[in-house]
Amino acid sequence: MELSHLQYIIDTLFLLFTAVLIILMVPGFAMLEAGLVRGKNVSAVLTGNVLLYAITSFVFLLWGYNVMFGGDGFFLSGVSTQGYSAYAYFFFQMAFVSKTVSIMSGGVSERIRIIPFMIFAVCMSGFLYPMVGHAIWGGGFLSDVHDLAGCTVIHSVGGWALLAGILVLGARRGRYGKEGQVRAIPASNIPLVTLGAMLLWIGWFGFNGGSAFHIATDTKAADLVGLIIVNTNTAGLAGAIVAACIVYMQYKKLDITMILNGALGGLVAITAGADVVGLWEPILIGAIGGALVVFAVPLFDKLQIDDPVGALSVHLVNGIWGTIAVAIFADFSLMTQLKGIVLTGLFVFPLSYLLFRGIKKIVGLRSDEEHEYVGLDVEECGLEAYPEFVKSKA
Amino acid sequence: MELSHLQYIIDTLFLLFTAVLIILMVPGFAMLEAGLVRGKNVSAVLTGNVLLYAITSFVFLLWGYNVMFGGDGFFLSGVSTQGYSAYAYFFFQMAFVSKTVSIMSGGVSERIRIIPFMIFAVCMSGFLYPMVGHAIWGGGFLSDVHDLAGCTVIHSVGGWALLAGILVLGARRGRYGKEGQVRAIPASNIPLVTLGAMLLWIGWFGFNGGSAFHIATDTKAADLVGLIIVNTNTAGLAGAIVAACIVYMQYKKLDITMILNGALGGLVAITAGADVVGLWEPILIGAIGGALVVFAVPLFDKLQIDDPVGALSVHLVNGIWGTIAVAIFADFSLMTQLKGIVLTGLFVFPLSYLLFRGIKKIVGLRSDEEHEYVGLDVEECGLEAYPEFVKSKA
Amino acid sequence: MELSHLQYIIDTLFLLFTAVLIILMVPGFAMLEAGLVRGKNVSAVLTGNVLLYAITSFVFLLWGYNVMFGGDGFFLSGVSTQGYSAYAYFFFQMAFVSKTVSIMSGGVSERIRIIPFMIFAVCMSGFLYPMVGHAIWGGGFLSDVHDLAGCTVIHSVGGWALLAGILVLGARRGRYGKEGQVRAIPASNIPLVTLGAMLLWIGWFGFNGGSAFHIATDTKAADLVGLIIVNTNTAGLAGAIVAACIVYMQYKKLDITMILNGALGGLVAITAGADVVGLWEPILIGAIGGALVVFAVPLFDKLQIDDPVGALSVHLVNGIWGTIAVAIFADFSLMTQLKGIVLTGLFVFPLSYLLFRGIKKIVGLRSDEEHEYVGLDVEECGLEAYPEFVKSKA
Amino acid sequence: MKKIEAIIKPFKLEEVKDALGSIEVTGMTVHEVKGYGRQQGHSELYRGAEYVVDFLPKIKIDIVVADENVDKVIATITEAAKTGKIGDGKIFVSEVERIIRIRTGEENEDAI
Amino acid sequence: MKKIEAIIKPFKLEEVKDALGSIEVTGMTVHEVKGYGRQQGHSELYRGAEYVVDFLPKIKIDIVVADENVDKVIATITEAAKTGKIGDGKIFVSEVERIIRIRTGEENEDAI
Amino acid sequence: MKKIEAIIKPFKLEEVKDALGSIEVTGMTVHEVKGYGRQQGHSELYRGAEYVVDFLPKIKIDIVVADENVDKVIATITEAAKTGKIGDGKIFVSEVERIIRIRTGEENEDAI
Ligand SMILES: Nc1ncnc2c1ncn2[C@@H]1O[C@H](COP(=O)(O)OP(=O)(O)O)[C@@H](O)[C@H]1O
Ligand SMILES: Nc1ncnc2c1ncn2[C@@H]1O[C@H](COP(=O)(O)OP(=O)(O)O)[C@@H](O)[C@H]1O
Ligand SMILES: Nc1ncnc2c1ncn2[C@@H]1O[C@H](COP(=O)(O)OP(=O)(O)O)[C@@H](O)[C@H]1O
Repeated sequence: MELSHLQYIIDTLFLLFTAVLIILMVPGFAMLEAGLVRGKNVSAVLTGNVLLYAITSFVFLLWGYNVMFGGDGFFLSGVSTQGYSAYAYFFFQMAFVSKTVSIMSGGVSERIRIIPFMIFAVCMSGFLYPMVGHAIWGGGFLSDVHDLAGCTVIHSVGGWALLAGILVLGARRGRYGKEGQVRAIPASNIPLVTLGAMLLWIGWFGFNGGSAFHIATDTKAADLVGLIIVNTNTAGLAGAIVAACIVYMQYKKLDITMILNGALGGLVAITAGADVVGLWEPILIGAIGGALVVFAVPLFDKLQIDDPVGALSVHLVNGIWGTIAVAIFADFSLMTQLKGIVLTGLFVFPLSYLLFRGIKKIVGLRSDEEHEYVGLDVEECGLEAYPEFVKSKA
Repeated sequence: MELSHLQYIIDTLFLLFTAVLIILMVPGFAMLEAGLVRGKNVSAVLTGNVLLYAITSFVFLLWGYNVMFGGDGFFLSGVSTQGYSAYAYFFFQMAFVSKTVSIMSGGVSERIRIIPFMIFAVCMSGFLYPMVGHAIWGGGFLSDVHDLAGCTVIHSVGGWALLAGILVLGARRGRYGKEGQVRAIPASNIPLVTLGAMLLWIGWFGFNGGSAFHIATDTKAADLVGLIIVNTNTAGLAGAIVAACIVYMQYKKLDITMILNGALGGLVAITAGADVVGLWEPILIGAIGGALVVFAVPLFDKLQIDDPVGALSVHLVNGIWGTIAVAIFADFSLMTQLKGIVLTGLFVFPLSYLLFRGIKKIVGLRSDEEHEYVGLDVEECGLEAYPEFVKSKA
Repeated sequence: MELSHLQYIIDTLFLLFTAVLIILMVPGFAMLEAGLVRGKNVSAVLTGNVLLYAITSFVFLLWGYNVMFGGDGFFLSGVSTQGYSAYAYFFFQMAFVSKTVSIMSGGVSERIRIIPFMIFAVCMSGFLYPMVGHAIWGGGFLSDVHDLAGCTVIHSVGGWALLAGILVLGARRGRYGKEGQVRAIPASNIPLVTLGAMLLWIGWFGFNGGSAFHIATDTKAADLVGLIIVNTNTAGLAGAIVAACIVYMQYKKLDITMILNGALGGLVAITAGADVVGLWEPILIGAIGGALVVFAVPLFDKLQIDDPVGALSVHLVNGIWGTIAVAIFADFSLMTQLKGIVLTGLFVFPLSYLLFRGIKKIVGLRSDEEHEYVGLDVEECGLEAYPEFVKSKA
Repeated sequence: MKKIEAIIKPFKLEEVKDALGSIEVTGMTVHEVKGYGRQQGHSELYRGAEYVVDFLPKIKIDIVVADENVDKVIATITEAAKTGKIGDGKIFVSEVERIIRIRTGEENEDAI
Repeated sequence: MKKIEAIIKPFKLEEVKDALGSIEVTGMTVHEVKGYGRQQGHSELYRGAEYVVDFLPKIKIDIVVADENVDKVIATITEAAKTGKIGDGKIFVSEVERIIRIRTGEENEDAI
Repeated sequence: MKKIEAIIKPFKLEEVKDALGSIEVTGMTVHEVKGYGRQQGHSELYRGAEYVVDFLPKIKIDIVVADENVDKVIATITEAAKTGKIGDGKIFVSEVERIIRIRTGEENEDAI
């Protein structure tokens, strides 16, 4: 037994711990989205969330992980790791992959059918995501982009794909009036929204903290992990507070869904650079992140891009902002960061668009009018989420 | 300070971490079951879950732990441990005990009265469970059965006792028609079901991972823990996916309650052997586990064995399957595994049956007809779970 | 690399792990309180919980931490730590601060407006709490009071401030009849109450366990952490069981809200001394804690002190009891403990009272009659928590 | 044509519906209501405080029928809904002047 | 016999019930309904988009009484339910031809 | 004065309300009900067991109007609520003897 073995052990424990936190984001996304959609579409959204975790993780285990880290086989065989258990590292990476699709599932909800969406999820976790991941994290040609935990690799990728999906799908029926008026469709269950957002917040400690990969190299490594986690939290705080202030000034109401979206926006924004800034920068980064969300949500509505949960504002807008923020607040090249942002968009958006078009053509993508009225739960899942207490709604 | 002290410390931290994950299964079971029963029985189910955690853990602290690990006193006094804190080890073991009864509480729900069930819980945690635990894990005469984290010791034990309970209790009124038709009783709250299942899934990482007991012995120990956690997750994924496929082929609907039950079935199935198989075997073990659930649920209904949450299919059927799977996929004796399965069943089922009969005779077991109509919440707890929004239902 | 560096690393990981558990208490309090209030006030309570976490943590980051630990600057600059990452230590301490206000938010709910309450939260987290914290934990003049994790520093402080708040606010309209009859206002969502209480329970392992600060000093430190966590759990168990027994003897019903309050009462009661008692004392400490809750709840009602969630009974009463219990069950001076209790009360209660009066005078504190009828959700947040299924209620 | 409004105990709905199905009743509309009558509400204790449930859940069924069927329908409901215990409910009969089936525009007896 | 249907503001239910209890009203049936009238709904902003609440929650009470009690009941309800603000609600009176108590089979005035 | 009770499909409520708004209807009361009629319920499979949904969600609208407006209101509702598919619903018309506006005490036609 040597000291280095203990380091190996501690880093393994650290990766397992942070990976478990990340997996808490699976119920996190599920609850957030289930709370934000109407009661008649809740089971469908939940089924999508559970299945996409299962399917994307499975694809990643089979071959995605190898694609991402330059292996050439199946399972973990082609990838080598050092300084911690290869299983723990895989588990940590696998915990990331479903996030990319979870991000999308709220935005396409209340009209997408589950199975076509799962086909997209296979493509995303088997190819799109691992290829971007390879370019930036796996030693590919964008390795000089600084993206700690996936502002671009995860949030923008999910965001671009979501944008493509929404464009192909169209808005929910009744969402926009003939003269372009926006009709609000209220969230059905605010406690679930809150629970989901808080689970995401807590999962983010693992998301960003674990992306340091090592806590046991030396005391500096431990300090760095501490700093990352504090900074992650700070950006979330700032996002929530700023969103609350703006929303209150605009509407004189503390719309909790916006406040939580603001917090998540702050959390996305700090994801690229939590390790390379000091203690006060995350305040600004997160505050701008929160503000961007509050302004982007009605903007997307003006463009009639119907995103029931605000995922574009949270993940795409802030995925971009957070990647840029690294260059503003730390010593990184703006050009490099922009290159990462733009190339990722140019790669993911058109391919996702084509994929969604193809799926639409071949198996269909959207539920028909009547099922959308009645709710997707009955059609897709054969059951209602709250059979005893949701009132008759059309 | 020596290296071995650090190993002691890390293993203690590891046990505490995994034990906390396991205790997340307490709200996990509570939410799962609260979501699957009708709105009028939700508080009763929740009260049962909270009390059984309190009571079984307490009994285990007082004397059950000693029974299980061959001590002869109360509290932790008679049991010796090495290589980690005795408190952490006790805490980890204590986290297990309530699971055995939690497994049951959904299956007997909507008709069992809380106090009689708690009497059974005392017997289970004070005698039945620690005695089986002693035989297999505590150095008893079944020590050669390989059962990593309790496929037999926990899931089968809970499952056999549940079967006995259901046979003594009978079905919920109205569940089976005069000509034997099965009448579905839909779940009242699907988000709770999903949340509960996901918390269980996450808790399982601690359940199985922690059952390695040591992460710090050497780097191989760390690898083993990583492998166990990855395999646990893989079996859950496979269970969910296979259940989804079968359920869709049979009914053209993605019934999320079956998909989640399938995932849990996969997780149970891998519980015995996650440490002794490679990366691909859990796919098969979990897939079969998920399939077994989908087929077993209607089968139990055909036998008019009324299990509102599918606990028999998840825990008993897969407790057995998982214990056998060790012999199929790893180098263990099928005879030994079968011996463990059969003797456990022969011990637990008749004793549980007699216990339930005895409790029924002496204090009564089942709520009367009117209370079952009105719901157990009002009778047992004096309150409704959702007084403002559940509609009048009988 | 030296052994002491590994100790530093392990203790950092330990603090981060326990801090994350504590932050699970944020959704814990949010769900508990959202479940206990009426459906029409759920969003307001949730918004308060989210914002108070954001605001108090932010204030603590800016200057509160320095006030508490005798620094003289902003951020973490004035405080020095040894043996673990300063960031991790800050993060752990920050996780505590919002609890003090979370404790209050249920008690003042269903009538307090959010923004005035947030003003109080700033004062609490920026001054009141860090000043008491300084006196007892930060090397101040009450350093000889033994208060492991904040029976007095957190629970009593929050409790006293809550009492002041309730006195200034008054009871909810319709709560007490003209002849002083108490009218029960049932909880709207029992699964949320249960989930919240269980998350608090689990968070408590981090709360108390992490307050040992070191797990890696030597094997004794690891044992101590294990002991603290076991004792914490034991007191919760005992509180739940005793509350269940009393409530059943009094009313023949197992009121789950009381049982959970009893568990929380036991957990508060052990918070001061979990590290200085053996394994059986927590049974008594927790049992008395649970009993106190069951008796205190109707007592406060008799005094027309309207506390919708029982926070005074859980946190104030047991904050006091737990601090005294240290002197009874371990070798500490009763006088010193009492001095801590009394001086804290004398400091916090009048100041909070004046603060609430001042806020009331300047910006108003309570929603007007009509909004209280309609529910605070619409007025404060512009949305309903369950728009599709809460029935018309006044 | 008459409108028959029957207030019954909720758990009797299934039986009443089946009984009506076996005579010529082809349509009905069901309301979830709360009733107050001789059957007193009950009082519960919640956290040590009393809490009176005045209004009990009931089901109201509206059935519009041709005059000649009124007696049969009333007899059928009475039989199926009776438990003999207080709170069994009431039936009210009143005149309906006109009936229109929205789908076809048919009126009166044809529209029932 | 008459059926009195009163649509009132939800928070007045308790008062109306108590007031009716103090005269000879022994039974009533309560519906949770949504009303649309002179009292305009309100519009809320949710995530920056407008959202109109047209229908306001109301309570409808059905009371069947003997003819001679109609005036008293109407007066009692009117008094108890009035706030003087728009949206206080309306009372409709119509004829009931027959009443049956399910439990006993009693009819008409005896069954009220 | 007449009471018009229209049972319609839930997703038609908005359209019916708008159509009624464009004629002189100033008030209505909406109930959420469950209907049983020619439109058969559907059966679902839940966990492998069948589960019949007999009663379908419907909306019942009560509108009290002066006699001369009855035909117009009926025509308006019929038009707006029709989909031509089974289950479109029914309209029942009955006599109302008296109307009182609670706020002002006005009676009958003035109170509509
Ligand atoms: N006068 C009434 N007007 C309207 N509804 C009534 C009236 N009397 C009774 N009801 C309804 O009938 C239900 C049963 O009446 P109740 O007096 O409790 O029992 P019973 O009819 O068996 O004596 C009540 O809950 C209420 O909904
Ligand atoms: N013509 C009508 N038919 C049926 N219900 C009506 C009618 N007019 C009003 N109502 C009911 O009465 C309630 C109160 O009416 P409203 O016009 O808002 O106030 P007010 O009666 O004080 O002028 C409405 O919400 C609606 O439920
Ligand atoms: N005789 C009746 N009495 C009361 N309500 C009825 C009656 N017949 C039909 N209804 C109501 O009208 C709704 C539509 O009736 P249905 O027979 O399904 O369609 P349609 O009127 O198009 O033939 C039913 O769901 C029910 O609510």
